[in-house]
Amino acid sequence: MAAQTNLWSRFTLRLGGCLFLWWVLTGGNTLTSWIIGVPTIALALWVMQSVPQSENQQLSLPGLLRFIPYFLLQSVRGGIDVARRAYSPSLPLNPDVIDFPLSLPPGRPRIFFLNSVSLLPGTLSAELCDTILKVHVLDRDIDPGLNQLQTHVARLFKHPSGGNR
Amino acid sequence: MTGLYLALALILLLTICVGMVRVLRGPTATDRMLAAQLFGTTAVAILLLLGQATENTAIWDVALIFALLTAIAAATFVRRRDIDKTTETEDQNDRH
Amino acid sequence: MIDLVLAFDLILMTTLISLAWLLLASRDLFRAVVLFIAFGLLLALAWTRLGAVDVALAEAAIGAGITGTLLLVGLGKLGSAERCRRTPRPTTFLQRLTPAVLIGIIIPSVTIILLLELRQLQIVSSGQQGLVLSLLDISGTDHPVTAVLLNFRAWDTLLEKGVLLLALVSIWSLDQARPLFHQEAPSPVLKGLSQLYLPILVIVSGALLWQGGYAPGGAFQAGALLSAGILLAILGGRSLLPAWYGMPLRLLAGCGLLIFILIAAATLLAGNLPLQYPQELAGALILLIEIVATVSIAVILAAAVAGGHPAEISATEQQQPPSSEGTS
Amino acid sequence: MTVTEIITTMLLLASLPFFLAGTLGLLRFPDLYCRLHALTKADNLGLGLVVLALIFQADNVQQIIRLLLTWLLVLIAGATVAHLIARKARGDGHKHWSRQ
Repeated sequence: MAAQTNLWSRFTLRLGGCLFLWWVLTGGNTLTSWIIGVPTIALALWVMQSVPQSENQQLSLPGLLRFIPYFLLQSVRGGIDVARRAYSPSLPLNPDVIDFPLSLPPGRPRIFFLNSVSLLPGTLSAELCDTILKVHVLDRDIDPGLNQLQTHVARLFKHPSGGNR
Repeated sequence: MTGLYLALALILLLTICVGMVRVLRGPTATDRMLAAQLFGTTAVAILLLLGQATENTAIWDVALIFALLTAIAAATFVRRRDIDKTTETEDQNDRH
Repeated sequence: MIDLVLAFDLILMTTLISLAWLLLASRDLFRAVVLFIAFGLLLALAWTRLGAVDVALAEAAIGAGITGTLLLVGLGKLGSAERCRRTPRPTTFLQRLTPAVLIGIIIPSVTIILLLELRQLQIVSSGQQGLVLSLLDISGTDHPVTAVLLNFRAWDTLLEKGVLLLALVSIWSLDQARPLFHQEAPSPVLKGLSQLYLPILVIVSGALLWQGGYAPGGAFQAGALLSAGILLAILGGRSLLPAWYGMPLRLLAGCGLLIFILIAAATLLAGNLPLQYPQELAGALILLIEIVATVSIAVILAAAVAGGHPAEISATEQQQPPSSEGTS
Repeated sequence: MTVTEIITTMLLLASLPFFLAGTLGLLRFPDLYCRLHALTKADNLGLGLVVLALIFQADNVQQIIRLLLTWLLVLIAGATVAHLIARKARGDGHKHWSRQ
């Protein structure tokens, strides 16, 4: 029963997303635009349908609201940091590759984490070996703050490791 | 305002030209590929600015397409069958 | 402000021509491919500067989505040819100087002279623009480019579909298709990207198709984008169903031309010239052709990247365990 | 000049150093991994500022969402490609550059 409602809520969410995107792109104000719109959205839903749904990780809204400002601030810091290094005549780089143990489950949370790591100051997710993420850092003397990011992502995906902080 | 959009677009175009040095120099294939990736981001910015300057937001669609597709070439690059390894073995047979 | 536009165009033109020279003269084929990807990027910019957003959309979709993959996969097949670059020929100082002189001095100066000359020219006629705009009301569409492509000169577009199909038939007759990429599963990150972008690509492509009725867009742009979507799906680790390789694939590839011919025959039977639509049906017919053509173009372009006859893929995949690399 | 025009101007001017830094990093940084940092961070921030600047000039909500969507897609594609290239480089045995 619960799985059934879950399936429906996911379908509604996806349909809503598709309709929203169609409206953004076409204006959606003319009735005739749905002649192409309906088959297009059907195709998009079919494409999403064939994605294996073993993972069931929904986003939490409060988690998202806390993540966005954190992410924006960090990416500004990341941009300024790398720009400062590029401009500085002495090229202040002290790169290294560090190991970071992941506590996030595989699937969407992990992908989300890997991509976020590359956008934060001084870090680049270089390779994933099982549950160890090899991170290339620009400066080995600076704490990259990956634990904080992992907590944020865990909270975003309602994973227990981020809940009690 | 239009002048500012165009001026910025012009400077961004120049950064692409300068960045071309990395494609030419390499040294490895991966370096060249990554430079092409950088051009994608810059081109999106140029297209957004041109669209705003000419008040023709159809140009933004071109930017959107670039945003959707820039990853494809790089993904092909990392996933293609490794030519260097296959040619290494072929090479011993048909060396002329 | 005019000067800014002029400077932008000048730099764009100079870079395009220099890039064209560099990539043609490049002895390293991989370098040439990357230069060609950059060339496509700048070409799309050039089309927008020329006011041809329709062409820019097509160039962006083809250049960024398909050409790169097509050339990189093709490069893999040219294995031994690519080895040539590793035996460098001794070059004299003069030989090394020539490209530098060409790119640094001759190309820019010729471009500047040409551009200055062009600015002196008066535009005498705007071509058929007035005629097209005056007939737009009866064309069944609100976008002049679409009106020309699918009504006034629909014959050209019919033949273009024929050319595309012919190209695919030639590719199929040359070789058998081999698996494009490594058999091993792609990185989860790439898989995630593919899953996220695929539905968006589908919807953007549909929106472009719809936009063709009143703004830049249309079947070719939508089809090219959709075929890039197919490539992204394959890159993300999905395999196409072997059941589709036979008749369904042929039908999908041929349906664009087929619908055109059927409509031409129908109009002929109705007593009109071929492809001379009845005015009240023009809009519906154009929409029908565009929808079918989009699917057909997407399938043809994606199949072209595979570089060979598809029926063979299923055969080789069945014969060999997926882990073996031994098709070549 | 209206307030929104001043904001747009400032944001556009602010984006410029990041685009320049991206190219500079591409040319100056000693190895592939460091260049990837420049690619993902500096240029994406530059594009983000351009998008933000244009949002202040947008006519309607759809335009704002289209701009944000474009930026988000570039952001995700950039991060993904950076990871893929770094992974491939490590697979090929590229050693990362270090001071020692």
